[in-house]
Amino acid sequence: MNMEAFLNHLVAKYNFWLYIILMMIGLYAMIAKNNLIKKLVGMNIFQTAIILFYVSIGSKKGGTIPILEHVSGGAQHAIDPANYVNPLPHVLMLTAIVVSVSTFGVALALAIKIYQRYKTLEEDEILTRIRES
Amino acid sequence: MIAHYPALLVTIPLLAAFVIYGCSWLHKKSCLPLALLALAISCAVSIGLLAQAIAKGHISYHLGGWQPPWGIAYEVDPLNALVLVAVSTVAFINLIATAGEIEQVFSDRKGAFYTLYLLFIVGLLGIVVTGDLFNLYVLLEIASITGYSLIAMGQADRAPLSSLNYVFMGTIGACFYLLGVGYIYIMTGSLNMADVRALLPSLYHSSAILVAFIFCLVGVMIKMGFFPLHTWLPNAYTYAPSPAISLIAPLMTKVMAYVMIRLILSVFSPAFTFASLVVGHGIVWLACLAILMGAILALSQRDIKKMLTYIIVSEIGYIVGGAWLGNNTAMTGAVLHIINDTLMTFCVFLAVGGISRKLGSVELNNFKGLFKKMPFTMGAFVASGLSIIGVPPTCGFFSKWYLISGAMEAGSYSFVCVLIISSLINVILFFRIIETAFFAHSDPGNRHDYLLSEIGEISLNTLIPLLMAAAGLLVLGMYSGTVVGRVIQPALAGIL
Amino acid sequence: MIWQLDLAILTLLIVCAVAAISVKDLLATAILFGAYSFMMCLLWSIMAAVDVAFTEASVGAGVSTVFFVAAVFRTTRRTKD
Amino acid sequence: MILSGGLLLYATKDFPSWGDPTSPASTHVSPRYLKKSLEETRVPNVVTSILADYRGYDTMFETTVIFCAGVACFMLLRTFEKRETDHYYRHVPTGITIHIKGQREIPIESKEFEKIDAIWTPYDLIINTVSRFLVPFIQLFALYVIAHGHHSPGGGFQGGVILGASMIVLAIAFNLRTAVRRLGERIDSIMSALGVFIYSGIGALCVLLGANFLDYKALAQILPIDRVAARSDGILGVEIGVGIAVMAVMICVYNNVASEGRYDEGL
Repeated sequence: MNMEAFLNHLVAKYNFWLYIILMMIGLYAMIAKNNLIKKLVGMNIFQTAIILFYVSIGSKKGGTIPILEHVSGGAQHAIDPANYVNPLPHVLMLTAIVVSVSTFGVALALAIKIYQRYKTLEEDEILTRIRES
Repeated sequence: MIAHYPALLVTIPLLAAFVIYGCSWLHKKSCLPLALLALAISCAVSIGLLAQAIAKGHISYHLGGWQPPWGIAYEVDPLNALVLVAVSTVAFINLIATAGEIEQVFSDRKGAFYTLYLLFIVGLLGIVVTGDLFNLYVLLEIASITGYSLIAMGQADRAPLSSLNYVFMGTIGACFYLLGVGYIYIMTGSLNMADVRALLPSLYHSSAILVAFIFCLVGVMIKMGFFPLHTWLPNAYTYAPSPAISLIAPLMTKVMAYVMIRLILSVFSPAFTFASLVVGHGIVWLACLAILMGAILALSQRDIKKMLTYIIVSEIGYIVGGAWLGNNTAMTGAVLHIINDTLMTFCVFLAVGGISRKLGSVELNNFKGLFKKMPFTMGAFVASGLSIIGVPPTCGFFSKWYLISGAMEAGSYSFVCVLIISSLINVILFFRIIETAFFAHSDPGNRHDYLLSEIGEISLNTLIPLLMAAAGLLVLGMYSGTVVGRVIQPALAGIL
Repeated sequence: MIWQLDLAILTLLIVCAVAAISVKDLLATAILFGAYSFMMCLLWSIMAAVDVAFTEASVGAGVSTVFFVAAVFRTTRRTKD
Repeated sequence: MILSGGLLLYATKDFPSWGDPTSPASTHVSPRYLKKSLEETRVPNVVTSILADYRGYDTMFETTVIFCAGVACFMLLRTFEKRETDHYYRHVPTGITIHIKGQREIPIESKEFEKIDAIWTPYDLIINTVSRFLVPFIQLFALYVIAHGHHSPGGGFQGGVILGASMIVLAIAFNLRTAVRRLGERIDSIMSALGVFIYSGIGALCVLLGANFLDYKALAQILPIDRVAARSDGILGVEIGVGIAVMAVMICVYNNVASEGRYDEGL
């Protein structure tokens, strides 16, 4: 692949590339970080990266927001779908955002419960305490 | 009403869950009867659906009245109707058996417990019955979130941490699945399983579809606890409260295994999965490894609950291996094993739950002389143990039989060997316990053994469901020919 | 859409993400995470996903940050990494 | 991790390029929504019509997920024991803080004394006044977002979050007890269940009226409107349900997280 083709490839899909970077940041935080809250943040970044990916699927060059122009009274005129961005991924992602905030809430509740018991949020400290007891 | 069965199956427990949560703030006593009623109805509906599915072959229900690629559809075929019956029956029996413990242990938050219990079932039933890839993700999250919180209510020391680890792993799994669905969507533009299946053949060469398949598969495998990705499972299941774990342990992993089979059969066709994909053999090898490692790790545990969780890991290996051998017999074995394993895991966890409630802990040493004290509970435990080993009259034998003959057919002798070895290890595992419980004499000087002399059989409303489940193992074993002939074979006939 | 703006937001997004997971104070993580969500919200409104952006603004940048701060208040700000 | 990143990069090479209007994702299923939404549901905001009607079943479970989170937070954190700590009161006219040790309390909470969370809690007239002034407007805006979801971005979910946020503002600016006094725990929990119940209840009502689950056009039999308007009204009904549920759950999660489940003092 020559340089120009590569650059074209890069520019044409830069959103897809960036979501991969974000996702890897999130995944790295989930795997490598020791603090439970940090892991949680990584999890959220991971989820939003996927949401970004879906929204990127939906976007169209020259497309406007998916709210149809209409006149009251019901006079219909033809609607060209190419003028509006794809609404379906947006709907899916509303659901995904809700799911991610729910998971976040439950995970925070769990983190508080862990803190009440061990007085720390560092995973290695908790594990040593478990081993000691 | 019969036409609405697929919707009623899921929505009756759903509506009941909301009513129960409302009731828990107004009139606490009505929670349990409502939950039992809802599960009984949903159990009856699932049996009705199975009958319909056998008669008609395939039922499709359009939610909101919209045609499938645009709206969401529920697809019922004999295969998933069978899984539905297993899920709803286990949920119903488990609630009867553990209601006493729930009322006692969670007395100040039992309404919330029943609500989460029912929503967990809603999630699982929906996962099995849905015909839409994204709907599956949402339902998966319902089942997971309720599962996390039910598990976290267990042992105060360890349960929250193991549950939080489960949250992390579970979320990665669900996100991978979602990502896979996104890749399918970007390539085909559809989310409906049947529609995707129709659109895919022209895209089989595409790397995006390959990656989509891998991500969906990895996501589902994390959720089901397949061997290298099982790390969350043992701790989460060991420290969970026993009424929740006899529900979650049998159902969650098996339903996810069913999702994998469904992805293979009705989204990516077997032709793509087994022919154009080279990973098939690799996954069978991984399954062998899963079975062996599960068995070996189980052998090294002293805590019975933890041992059982590793047995689950090993059983998942059976199902995955069977599904990936890629022939009709092995697939039959895998599906049959989902049903059988649901029942036997349920039975064994219920027995252990009952014992741990009486004894306080389930270390192997504490089982000394237990046969004399709780003959019926231990009887049920032995029955499920024999079934996990695969002794002929019990159902475990038949699914292993199909798996072994399928492996022979596929020429995968290593899988055959591994199955036999793991059965032998299971023999050691269970006979070790049975021996301790039957022959070892308790020492009256020991404080624990003194406690043991005080206890008796577990209460009747736990014992009767337990014995029913144990009898179910035998009945299912005897009728497994019927199940295979009337339900599984017709469903697989056109596909594999 | 304006690609310069798009690129600037994407850069800030990655900066916020990296900063959120690397600062050694959980309260700062909470705020940076809020900023990250807000950048995400801007990006989506550029991509014409207004409903998603609205939801992210109210949920991601709003309520989840509040939950986060509340949880940090109830636990600890200290972190080793 | 690197493996999965590599796989993802490998897969992007087969993707249709970004923003391509002829990609399968934009040509297979979604054009029908754009073309038929107005005609079939009379909702110009296509996202709302898909969310609450075409894929309404997903949204019902989405609301259920939120409800699960609320119940889970209650289940995990709520404790009914009282905290064994000291109490602080402030004498409002003078600003003097009184520290009472042990479990004793000031017998009658008179207008002059105000219970506060900790010794450092400042009394800030500006914040209190401004937030008290702002809350009704936030709530009004939230109701607008819920009701106007058919025509503009927004809907039950966003509106519900904003409604919840208005109560959270109250809890932060004053204290948790003030907010809980306005909306008690019992009412809040019942509302969270009620909201989701409205959604699935409308779906079940459609079954009782002989249509499929969530097929709002069946509502035309009991409402004096035609089938298309019934769809539009059905969407409004479920949006209201979603709004109530989401508001109640947000407040429930905040209260539990901020007070560690004790409901005595917050952020």
